[in-house]
Amino acid sequence: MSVLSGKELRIVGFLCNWCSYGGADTAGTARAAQPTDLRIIRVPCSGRVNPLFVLKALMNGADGVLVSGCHPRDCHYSAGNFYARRRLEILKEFLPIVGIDPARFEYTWVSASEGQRWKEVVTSFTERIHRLGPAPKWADVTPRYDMPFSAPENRLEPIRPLGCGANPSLPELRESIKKALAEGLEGVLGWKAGFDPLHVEPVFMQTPEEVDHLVWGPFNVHNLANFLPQYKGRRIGVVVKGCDSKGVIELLAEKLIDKDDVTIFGMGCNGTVDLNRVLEKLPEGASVEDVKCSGNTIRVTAGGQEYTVSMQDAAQDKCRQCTNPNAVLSDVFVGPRVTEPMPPADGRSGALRFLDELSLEERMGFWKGQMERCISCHACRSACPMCVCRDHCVSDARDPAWLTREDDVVQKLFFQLIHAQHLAGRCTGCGECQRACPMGIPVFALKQQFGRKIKQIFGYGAGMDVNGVPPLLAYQVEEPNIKEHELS
Amino acid sequence: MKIGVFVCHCGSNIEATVDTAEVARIALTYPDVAHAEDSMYTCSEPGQDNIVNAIKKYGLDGVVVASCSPRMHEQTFRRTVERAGLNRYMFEMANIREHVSWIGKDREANTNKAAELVRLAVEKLRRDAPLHSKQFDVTKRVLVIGGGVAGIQAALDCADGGIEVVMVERESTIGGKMAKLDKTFPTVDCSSCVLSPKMVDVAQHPKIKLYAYSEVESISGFVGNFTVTIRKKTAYVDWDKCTGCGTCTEKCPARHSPDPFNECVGETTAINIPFPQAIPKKAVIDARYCRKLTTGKCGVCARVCPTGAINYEMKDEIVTEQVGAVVAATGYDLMDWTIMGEYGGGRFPDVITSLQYERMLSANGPTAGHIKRPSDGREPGVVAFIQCVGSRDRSIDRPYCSGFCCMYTAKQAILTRDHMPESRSFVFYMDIRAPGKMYDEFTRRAVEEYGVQYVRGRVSAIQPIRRADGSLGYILRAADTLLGEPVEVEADMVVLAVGIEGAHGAGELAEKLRISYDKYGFFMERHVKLAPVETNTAGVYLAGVCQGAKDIPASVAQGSAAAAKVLSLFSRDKLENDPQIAQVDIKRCVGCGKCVDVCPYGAIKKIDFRGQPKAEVVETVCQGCGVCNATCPQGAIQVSHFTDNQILAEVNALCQF
Amino acid sequence: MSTFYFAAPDALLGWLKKLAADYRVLAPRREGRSVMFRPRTADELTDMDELLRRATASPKGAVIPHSETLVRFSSTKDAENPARLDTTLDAPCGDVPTVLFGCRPCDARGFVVLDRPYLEGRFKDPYYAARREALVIIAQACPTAFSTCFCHWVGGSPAGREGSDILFTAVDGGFVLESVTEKGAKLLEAAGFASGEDRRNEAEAAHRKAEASLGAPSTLENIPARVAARFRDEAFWIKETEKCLSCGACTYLCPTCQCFTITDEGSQLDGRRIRSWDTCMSPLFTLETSGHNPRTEKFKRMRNRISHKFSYYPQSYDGEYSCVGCGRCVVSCPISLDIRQVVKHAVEGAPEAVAEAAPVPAPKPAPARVKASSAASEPASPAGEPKAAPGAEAAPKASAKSEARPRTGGKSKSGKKSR
Amino acid sequence: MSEHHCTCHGNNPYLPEVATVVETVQETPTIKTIRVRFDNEEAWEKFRYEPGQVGQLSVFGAGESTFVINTPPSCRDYIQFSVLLAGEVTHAIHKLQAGDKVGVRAPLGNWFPYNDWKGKNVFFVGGGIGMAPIRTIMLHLLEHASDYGQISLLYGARSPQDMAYQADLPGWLSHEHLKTTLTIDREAEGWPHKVGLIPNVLKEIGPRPDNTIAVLCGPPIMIKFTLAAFQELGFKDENIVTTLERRMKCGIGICGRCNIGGKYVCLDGPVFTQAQLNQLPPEM
Repeated sequence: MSVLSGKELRIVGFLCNWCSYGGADTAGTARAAQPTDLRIIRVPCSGRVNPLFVLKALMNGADGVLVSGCHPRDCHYSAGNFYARRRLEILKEFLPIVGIDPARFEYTWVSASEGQRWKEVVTSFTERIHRLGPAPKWADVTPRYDMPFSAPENRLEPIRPLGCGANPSLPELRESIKKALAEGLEGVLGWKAGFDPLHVEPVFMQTPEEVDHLVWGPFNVHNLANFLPQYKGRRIGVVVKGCDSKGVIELLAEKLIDKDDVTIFGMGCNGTVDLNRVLEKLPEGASVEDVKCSGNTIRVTAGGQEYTVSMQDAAQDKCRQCTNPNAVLSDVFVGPRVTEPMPPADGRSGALRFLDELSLEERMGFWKGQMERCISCHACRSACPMCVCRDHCVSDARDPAWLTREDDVVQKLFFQLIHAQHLAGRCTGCGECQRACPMGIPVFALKQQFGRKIKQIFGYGAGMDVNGVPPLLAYQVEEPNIKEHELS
Repeated sequence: MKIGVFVCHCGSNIEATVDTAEVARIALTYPDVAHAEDSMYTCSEPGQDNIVNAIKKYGLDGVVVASCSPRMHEQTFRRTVERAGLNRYMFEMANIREHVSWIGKDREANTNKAAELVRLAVEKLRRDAPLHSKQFDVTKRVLVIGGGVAGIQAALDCADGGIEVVMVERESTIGGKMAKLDKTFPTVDCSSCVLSPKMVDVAQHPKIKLYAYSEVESISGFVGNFTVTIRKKTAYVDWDKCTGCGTCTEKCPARHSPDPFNECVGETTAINIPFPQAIPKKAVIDARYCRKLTTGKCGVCARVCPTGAINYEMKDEIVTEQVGAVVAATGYDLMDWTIMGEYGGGRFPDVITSLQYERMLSANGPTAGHIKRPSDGREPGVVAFIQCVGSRDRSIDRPYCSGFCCMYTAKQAILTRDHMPESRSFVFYMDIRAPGKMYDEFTRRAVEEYGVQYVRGRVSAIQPIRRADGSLGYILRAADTLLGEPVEVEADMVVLAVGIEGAHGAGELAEKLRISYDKYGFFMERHVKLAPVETNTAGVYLAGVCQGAKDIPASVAQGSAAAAKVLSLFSRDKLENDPQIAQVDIKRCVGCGKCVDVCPYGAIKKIDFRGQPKAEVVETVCQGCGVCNATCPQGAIQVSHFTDNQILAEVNALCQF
Repeated sequence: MSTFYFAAPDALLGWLKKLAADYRVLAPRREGRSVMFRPRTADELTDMDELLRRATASPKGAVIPHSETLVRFSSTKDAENPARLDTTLDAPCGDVPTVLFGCRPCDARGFVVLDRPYLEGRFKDPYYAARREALVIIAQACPTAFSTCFCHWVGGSPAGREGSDILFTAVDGGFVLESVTEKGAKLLEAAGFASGEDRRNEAEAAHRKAEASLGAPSTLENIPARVAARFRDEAFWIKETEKCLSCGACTYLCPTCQCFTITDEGSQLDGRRIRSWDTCMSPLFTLETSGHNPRTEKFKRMRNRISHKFSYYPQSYDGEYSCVGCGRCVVSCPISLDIRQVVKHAVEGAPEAVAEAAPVPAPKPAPARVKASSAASEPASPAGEPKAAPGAEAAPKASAKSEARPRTGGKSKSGKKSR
Repeated sequence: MSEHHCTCHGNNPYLPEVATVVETVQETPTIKTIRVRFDNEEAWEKFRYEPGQVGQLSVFGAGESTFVINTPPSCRDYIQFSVLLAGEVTHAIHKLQAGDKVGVRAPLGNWFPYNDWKGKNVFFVGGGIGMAPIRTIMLHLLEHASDYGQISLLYGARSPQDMAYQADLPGWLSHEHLKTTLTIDREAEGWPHKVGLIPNVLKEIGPRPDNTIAVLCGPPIMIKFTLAAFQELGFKDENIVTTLERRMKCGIGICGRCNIGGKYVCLDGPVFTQAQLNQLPPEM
């Protein structure tokens, strides 16, 4: 339906049935004159408002979205608005990364008796939206296809020395795995050489011979925590880098796997590579005959030529800022622990730094350009250790039908927003979504945006504590870092 | 699907600013709408009959009424469509009065908006499915939490109605605040004379099971079927043996224990029976002061007890009770007035609270009914009363009126004159609130017959002075806002009418009961006007001051009201749930348990379904808030009639680039 | 009869610009680190280097778009009885003339693979047919093979002409363009290029060089029958797919993967039936509404995908594989699963023993949770289809029948199950 | 650049015929029969199909789903589909009322090789919704009863309420050329027929295998045990005929999901003999 042109803008309201909807009724009964733009969708509770409804409206052309619920402590359902407060606050903080002005979204509390307050809320929010004007349309923004932050000169400085030399403790690791297999583990997830010397692939080692082929080095990029849920109920082991261990911890925290089933083998990690950064040094498609790593240098022999790449150049962005080079949780830790650096002052990834510098409309253009090449394979999701839905992802569902199957940039970006929102507070930052993307779309940045906001507001980082509760699945009656928002 | 849309004029209430005929015309273009019309008063009998007829005539299987708020008439129209043979949930409402016609005058904009709201209702209805309530059994027993006058009344009314009552009282005796009062206003009759018979009734009623000196540990379940665990705190006295003879209290050497019943005016023994009329009249040892329990050396009470009831090894005991409803009657406590430095913050011995003063006035109190200054035990000549100490005071975030202070202050001033005819009383007040029956007359008596001096003004400070005779005096400074001049009164004693707040621990209890409470610890009723006894948790009712300030008759009335609610609930053998609740699509559920973690009601269980973990909704516990729905990443749990697809359809109808 | 032309880079670009006036020109475009076939305007056709890049995703979207409308429906309500709808349908099939520039010979062959089910079956797909008819394919002979290329395993070559209308080859100072079909010949005739006959040998030399750059040729024989014979060897498929994420990126990138789904959007008043890419790697692909699913586990899905490409399709279409060896699935697989290795492992090993054993009922499906372990711990039934492996009529091996536990490469697994 | 205009009209296998719902029958709480007729009279006149062939029935906006046409080809007033409530599309179908418009793509797939059965006995077994294809072929054979030997039916459902085609049952029970046995899984009050699972009742009836074709349709679990029962009774696999169900989309052998080995159930099926199925990979 189209808005009344020239007069109104499209403003959608989600109101809880008990307080705010009643407040709007009270305002009506008092004949409190209000702007006509707002369209109210009645929901049982502000806690029913999935932040994705708000995103859906904003992505599909709403100029403003307002959520209103009962005042904190006043919830008809005791705690619904406490959940809403956290989720909506984080959503508001998230919005600008995709180019949506956070001022276009607001959430507030109005009780059933506060007719006058409701009038003020509607009036000031509507005025605010009219001041902002119609929301920019995705169809109108200019797409941008490049990723300057990925260029060699723009890569982040590592906060700790990265290296790729052989780890002398590998034989010891192999021995401890063999011992565990002998003692009854059904198998251990690890890595083995892949189809060429640059590629390493995951393997479920069940025999000592297979353990002999376990490799450890800068090409062990996969987060093997991803595979753990499929072995649920079986006694297995997993070899982890520091970042992978956070995935294991988060799975444990969410009780998606059972600690009694999993033995964690850790070894200090000196960083892994972004394979594309190695490949870009070689002639396109060249056959790789040999790879030698020592110190900080990777020597690749391809087509009879030797090419060298430093870890400085080749490391994944996540490794450059990694503060957990050692397994955060392990049953067997082999070799010396790598010195853990202090978190960097500016914890932003290259992509976030780049996006932060852009205007809102430029950010829309950026995502429009990037998502255009998405082929909807959803490898991002399949590679994500925390995607619990597995075979039941909403991307493929008709009930609920969040997405159509149309090849449309907004749809494709919306899938990424769904993924990021579901991961909010649960993402351990392994970046597998982005690494798995065959199109090289920087989808990890969306999760990082949620991640940094959650860190700022709740001081929480996922995957550090098996007893941790993701902040959006919890609440506090008093939220020290969430302020009530001014509506004007 | 065939949907009928009925657009109401509501006389001119809607029609004046909305072109309802145009709304009906537009509605006819919406998907599945097979009939649309405007009508004068849809909720009137002819209006409803018209809907019934249209359902039959056009074979409609769903109805949208665009009229007033669903909070007004949703139930009405649900019954209407049910009368025509449709499921009552195949109905949606578009609010085009409160949300459209009454808040704007632009007819074009209103008409457009009304049509869009109808569209939302149509899109929602297209995705509605018939729903059916579930029936379940009721445990016809009620838990009353709190043995004050409100709880006593609720318990007695329920018990007299034939319902088994479990009463839990955290102190060792029931009676609550009223038992501490000397007299009651406006009749100035003896508080305990009024209350004691009721307390005795509680003790003797065959249907009432009393757990005194006990607290509610946890509550699970739902209306009709709550499971309550109760912690019986250890009294170190076997109450089955204790006869309440009081020998132990006479012989107990630990005579400097604080006396909470007497508001710590005076002291008592470590083993103690709070007052002679206590129900149950049983002794309790205060472990903090008992010599045997603190030093291991004493045991006097055990030696003197004629029935051998003393047991120093006793431990807390947990018992479980099954009930079908709960009445919360936990009353209030005084706020912590010591934050008010201008009144000495508790450092001036003769500045006391009105409850402490009440104990002094009481014949069974620590001073045996004699008014004595705590500092020197002398009778005061001038008594000053300060009202609204921690009430109606925004500066300390106590904006509300505590309700009964005006009246008891008048009563205490009158009693002061009765006890000490030579004394003078001053009352510093902000406004006199005396709206009850005979109340205003009562305050006038204080002024006119007893010569109490009422000064309208807030006491800005109390300054203690050391008089020539070495005794303490207190200078009260205030501005008389009627005369517009400063006042200064030198008093011997100051009584503060301290504001009230929810009883300590009310918040924790509210969370156990899954009801809301405000920041002052008062429980939230379901509707301020229309459901003041119910809470938002079905089967949990409120009585007395725990819901908000009220005096004794109002508390008693609410106790009876809560009992009536319980009796009415239990008048049915089976209860029905609201079917607009969460449902799990077992095929989509992956059993991650996030819904279980966030459910405010504990209404979702993790079950094993053919070897796979799955969520299951306890249909009678779920209240339909939808937090689970917003949490489930795969959308496997959906609140009926507020499903993702319904809300998405509404969003999509509004937002299309 | 092929004709050869020579064009300098500028001439080639000029020609493409001209084509862009009459055709939709799909040509490589750099996006991030990926290269995609996109409709390019004349103004954009400037960077020869970009236009020669190998595309990250296959060009199959030119004939099977990621999503397309099959049927539009619209309805009007009867004025007398608004419950009655008059519904009209519209099938927007058809396409604009399109030039696909710069795909590789394997990509071009991919269209031929797609043609068979889409055009040559009992039903012809009109949407596909219209696009295919409107499409002119100008393929670039590969200058050199990628390490992941294996077109020569499946009947192709870096300069294969099958599927192309025009094949061009980079030579010193420009390109030799060769007309392969009538369509291509017409287009080239109008281009006004100089003859390239004299540069043919340079092009052929380039072709030989590219061919030489390919890895070792396949020594696998009788692939369709042997892959079919592996069907019942669940332990084999479980092991091969243990690391698979089941994401389906391989299928979306594949030039020959043909699967799609059909869904409705909108309402009867105004709606559309769309067809969109689907993937057989998704468990939902075969999930019936009853809840029954013949391919619940990923190994079954991978088995179907490999079998389709290397057994079912060849059995239906004269031994042609539905794999053109482009290697995209290998390059882009998040866990580096290599289809060449899977096929090799399936074919090598003990298929004879397997093939010649008597058919036995399929193993009982165990609950998904314990599937892998139970399949591994119970003796797998050595079974196969006698007819499927004609090369396997060799001497009966009673011993093989009784003890063979088909494993990768014929190695029988050490019985380690200590639990 | 100009758009090619499609010349495939009338020959577009994806384009449904618009049809009107003539009548609906609520067979059981979960099975509804929809009777439809094409709006285009010419297309309706030309429309022919064989027993066992399927159609794609669509509710516009909800989608398409595959069902067997369960009226015999001799019925020229309408074709009917019996639909078990399961997913989104079947929910939409269950909401259909007479007069509503639907889409139909038919006929699709193969059919029962009834010409090969002439002179033989035919023993039909239908379980639950599996009775739908049986109904088509059985009614067709009964119309030509003289061409065949004894025709028998064993029809089972969970309970009397779950038994579809109630209107047909009296006629079937009393039909001169048909031996009908009805069974339900568990005892129910007032049920005068057999009680027991289909395979057990089948063994109890004990049809003789010689010169007899067994035709069975039903849910996978019933098929599995009934097949075993027939085999136990001595039926040869080439004389056991069944229909398969698979998730289908295009219905014309292109979209790739209903394959069993190299065969597409939508194109090469749904009717297979057990002997044919034995040749296919065991992927049920």
